[in-house]
Amino acid sequence: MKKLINNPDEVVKEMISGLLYAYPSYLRKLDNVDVVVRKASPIEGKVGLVSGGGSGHEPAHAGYVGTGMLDAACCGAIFTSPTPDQVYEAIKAVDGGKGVLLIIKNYTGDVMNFEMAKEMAEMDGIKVSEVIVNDDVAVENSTYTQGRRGIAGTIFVHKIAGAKAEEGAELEEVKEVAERVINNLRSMGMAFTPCTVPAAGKPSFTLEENEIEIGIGIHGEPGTHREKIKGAKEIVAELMDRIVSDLPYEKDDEVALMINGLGSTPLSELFIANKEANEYLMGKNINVYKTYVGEYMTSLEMSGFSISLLKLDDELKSLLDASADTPAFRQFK
Amino acid sequence: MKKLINNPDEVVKEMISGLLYAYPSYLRKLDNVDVVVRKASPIEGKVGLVSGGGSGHEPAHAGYVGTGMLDAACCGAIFTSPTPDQVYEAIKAVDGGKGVLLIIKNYTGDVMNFEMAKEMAEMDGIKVSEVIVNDDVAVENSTYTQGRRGIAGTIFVHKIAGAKAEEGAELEEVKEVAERVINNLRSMGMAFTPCTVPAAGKPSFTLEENEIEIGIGIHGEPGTHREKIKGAKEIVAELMDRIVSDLPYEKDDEVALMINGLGSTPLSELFIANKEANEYLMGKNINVYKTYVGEYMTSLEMSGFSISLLKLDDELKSLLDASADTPAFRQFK
Amino acid sequence: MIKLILTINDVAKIISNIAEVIEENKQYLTDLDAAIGDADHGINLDRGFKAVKEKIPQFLDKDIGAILKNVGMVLVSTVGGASGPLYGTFFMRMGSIALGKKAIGDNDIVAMFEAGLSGIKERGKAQAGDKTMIDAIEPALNELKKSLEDGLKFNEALSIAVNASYSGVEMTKKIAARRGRASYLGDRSIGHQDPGATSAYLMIKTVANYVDKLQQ
Amino acid sequence: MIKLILTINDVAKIISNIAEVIEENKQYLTDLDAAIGDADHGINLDRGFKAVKEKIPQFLDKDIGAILKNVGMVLVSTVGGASGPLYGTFFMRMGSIALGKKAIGDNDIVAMFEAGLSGIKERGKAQAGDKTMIDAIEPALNELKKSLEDGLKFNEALSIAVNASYSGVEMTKKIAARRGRASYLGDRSIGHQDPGATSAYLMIKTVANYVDKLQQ
Ligand SMILES: Nc1ncnc2c1ncn2[C@@H]1O[C@H](COP(=O)(O)OP(=O)(O)O)[C@@H](O)[C@H]1O
Ligand SMILES: Nc1ncnc2c1ncn2[C@@H]1O[C@H](COP(=O)(O)OP(=O)(O)O)[C@@H](O)[C@H]1O
Ligand SMILES: [Mg+2]
Ligand SMILES: [Mg+2]
Ligand SMILES: [Mg+2]
Ligand SMILES: [Mg+2]
Repeated sequence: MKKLINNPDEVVKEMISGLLYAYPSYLRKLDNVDVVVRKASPIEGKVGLVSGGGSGHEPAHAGYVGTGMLDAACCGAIFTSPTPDQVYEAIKAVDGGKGVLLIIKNYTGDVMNFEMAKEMAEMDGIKVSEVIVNDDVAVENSTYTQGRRGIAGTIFVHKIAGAKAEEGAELEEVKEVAERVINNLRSMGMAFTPCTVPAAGKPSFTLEENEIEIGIGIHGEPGTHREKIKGAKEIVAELMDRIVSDLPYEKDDEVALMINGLGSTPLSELFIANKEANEYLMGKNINVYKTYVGEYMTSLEMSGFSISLLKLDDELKSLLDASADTPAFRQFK
Repeated sequence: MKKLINNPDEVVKEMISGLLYAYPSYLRKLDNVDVVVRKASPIEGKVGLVSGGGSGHEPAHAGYVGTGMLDAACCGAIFTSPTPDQVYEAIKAVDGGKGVLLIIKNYTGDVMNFEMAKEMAEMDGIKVSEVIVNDDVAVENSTYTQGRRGIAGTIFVHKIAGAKAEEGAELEEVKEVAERVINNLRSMGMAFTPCTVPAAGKPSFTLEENEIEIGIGIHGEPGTHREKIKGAKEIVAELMDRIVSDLPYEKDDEVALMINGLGSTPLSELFIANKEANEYLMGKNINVYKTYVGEYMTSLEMSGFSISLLKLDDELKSLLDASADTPAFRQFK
Repeated sequence: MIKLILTINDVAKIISNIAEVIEENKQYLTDLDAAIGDADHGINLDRGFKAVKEKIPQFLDKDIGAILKNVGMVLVSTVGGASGPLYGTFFMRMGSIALGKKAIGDNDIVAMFEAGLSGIKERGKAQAGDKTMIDAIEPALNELKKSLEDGLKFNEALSIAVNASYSGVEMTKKIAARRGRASYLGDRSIGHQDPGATSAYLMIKTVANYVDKLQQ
Repeated sequence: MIKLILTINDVAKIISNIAEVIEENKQYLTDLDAAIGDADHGINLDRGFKAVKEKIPQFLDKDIGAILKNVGMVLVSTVGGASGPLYGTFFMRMGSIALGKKAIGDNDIVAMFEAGLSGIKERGKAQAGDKTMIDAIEPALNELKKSLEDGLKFNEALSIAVNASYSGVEMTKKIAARRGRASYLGDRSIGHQDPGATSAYLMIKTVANYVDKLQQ
């Protein structure tokens, strides 16, 4: 294991410390818990947005704390959901009187820990709502299972719900728009190489030199199946076929597209995937309204990427276009 | 070789195509040459800034084309300087009547190709100046050699010269400020793992599982020496010792700091390096005015990072703080 | 027949034995999780039980219920992931049964075990056969109750329960996960042993070993 | 003694032979560059000479000077890197000596070679001993001139030049680079053969092989 770290057990603490050195005007950390909040929290008269999850997905989620997106990010251990007391402290720190929305990715651990915190905060009289993001179409959605996972599409929830909250909307309205995003959001990813959790010290799985893993999650969990390596065009088409048919996205739909790098896939390759994704969608007469290419939700140094598609309506478009100023997501009208 | 590409020979073309799909409001491409320019080029009454180099360093340099930074980026083949005709076309496309500044990284190939283009454009009556960035202290600077290389510190030249040009300054003034940046700029990098040029199909060097390469360049060129792997704090101190003593940076200096990921080092680890870098500088009473952490100039999927330090004066500070809006660098006052 | 009695000291000792067993099996549990999860189960539990071990001395002046509740709360606030709230709930529910008690006997232990298991089921909404820790806990509880009804000594009954738990763990290899992270793998999870069931088995076995020494 | 005469067709054939040799050695040159540079020298030249080969038919109605100038321009605009402008300049300068000529003889060839080399030196500001292509070109030129003065046939002189070029390539292994990307390595570049010197040697040898067939 070759990592730029000091001690596997201190990765999260030291990372947060380095984050605060880099963005002192954006962020502060709560005492005693690994929670990063907006410098000015709580913001009076604004619904607070809290997300988070295991660490190792940087810039998610702390990188999205700032104007027009999140108010707090709870940083769990690497690939491990944060604990209820972290989330509870986050809720208390960002409640500006209008209540708090939890944006949870659909993992057993995340859901249980966030919900325990919600119960704790509600006992304090804070209004708390939650939405559960489950954009990953690689995973079957059935009542007998856990349901689909939440992956990179979550950033669209942060962005759009964040813009709505920034406008001064009520908790119910922010929740409604977040759910609208989730309902219109689908994603899927693949990997060329695995990643190594620092405390584990070795890769979470192995792939042959000519093998790829389709339907990978963002925690080094194995995907749905393995295949022989193939070209960018074929890989994009395989993921897109699954994504597009799932909602389904249809002719003349307007969509936002995200090509998300999982860690060590060069930006140049993500742009090649973006070319293929745009051309695939053109072929189906689906209109790309806006494109995001970059590392939005990573899986340590995994090599691979995911595609997310969000079907837009007029309100979603205008919220997506709204200004945002956070360490990792900046956009100005 | 596992890459998200279609064909090693089409990487640059397809990458540019994907870049344009992502940023249609920022960028356009010149006909027949791999040159990306600002959508609105040429901008009347503004000095044009042209940079570029081999591809494989994304987001450098096309990601920095936009308001407050570059007007054009010439994209060479992977790790290969662009050709004179590319640079010549770029100069012609961005000259708004006030002349053009070439920002060249100090590599034999880059310097020769850019200077051939400069001669061609001057024959057309265009005023062209150049600055040569040579921030890499890993390489000895002597009259008997090529001189130091240009690496990630180049982004500071783009940012600050770009802000100066955006203000409407004259070519001489923009050149002067760019040179001031270069004179106060030092960088050094290291690698954990090599990278693979798509057309070569195999890594450009090999490192043992417990070895690191100090003083690495951004083209998979070997560095100055190899060492046993060590902790982030020690690695940062080794690079910093070299950087700080080179200028030298002194007590009470104000500096901009960049922690630049070379490709597959996770952002979480770059933040750990940032923590160490900030604490190192504190120990020397050097004040960090502004910090940049991210992938600014990569080396395909190399794992490793570089540190850049820029000593600031009042004008450099205000130019560094100026707004910029490009695909890969966004900052708003 | 001498009935089993566990004092505050016994409970504290058992918990610290569990912490040791988890530490010894940290890598093993993590490797199991790597195959069908995210390679952190051993790391998670070890982090939690290390914190528990550190805090245990502070709880020794309390009753058994309070001790277990505190153990649960420490687990909840240090483990994270799926296993944190689940094991945390397990210990907290056990604690609520033992509230105020300075010593516990056979019946208490069975009741606590029962309350802990239903806590896990409520929190995680899983059932036996979903390939989770429940597959190691429920058969153990069932066998324990049955053996005690059959008149076996507690340590004997517990040893049968350990065997049932072990079979439960073995059984998880044959089924596909329907809850937790492994469920994303669908049928690809078949053939792999559930890490949470394994850690639950290890804990039950640790209790049994302790009781066995006490009762023999 | 029959003097050597190269026609337009000969020149075109030699250039296309060089393109083939570069293609054959693409991997080899790239591997050499990987050791002390950035692993692209073979790729760069192959890209350039492929473009040259494609364009050659368009130049055949021109004179030798124009052909070589065009070859140089194609190399400059397709190779990039350090070797693009250097080899490009080499061919363009050779072309300027042969401007207007439909055939070239011994003296022309020597003069062209000389002009090409000084072009490389002007453009790259390197000298013999800096571990560059110059170390394969300059000794070859010197030996060629000397052998012709000694009255050797052109093919014989050229064969001696090829040997000198080869020794120059071998010599690059013993010295540290002072120009180009390899110079960043300082003394670590010692022990490695310069890729540009190697490609220059391969080109000179290709010319010699052609001339040899012609003159024997
Ligand atoms: N809903 C659930 N009910 C009961 N146990 C569960 C449930 N979900 C997961 N588990 C257990 O948790 C274990 C995984 O724990 P751990 O790896 O620590 O958490 P995570 O999956 O969040 O990384 C699984 O092996 C399984 O036994
Ligand atoms: N200044 C120079 N003068 C002459 N030859 C040079 C000079 N710099 C580099 N070279 C030659 O160029 C070769 C490298 O070419 P290439 O790999 O194509 O370019 P780059 O170094 O830009 O990747 C070196 O091996 C060396 O022979
Ligand atoms: Mg986990
Ligand atoms: Mg090169
Ligand atoms: Mg796990
Ligand atoms: Mg090279």
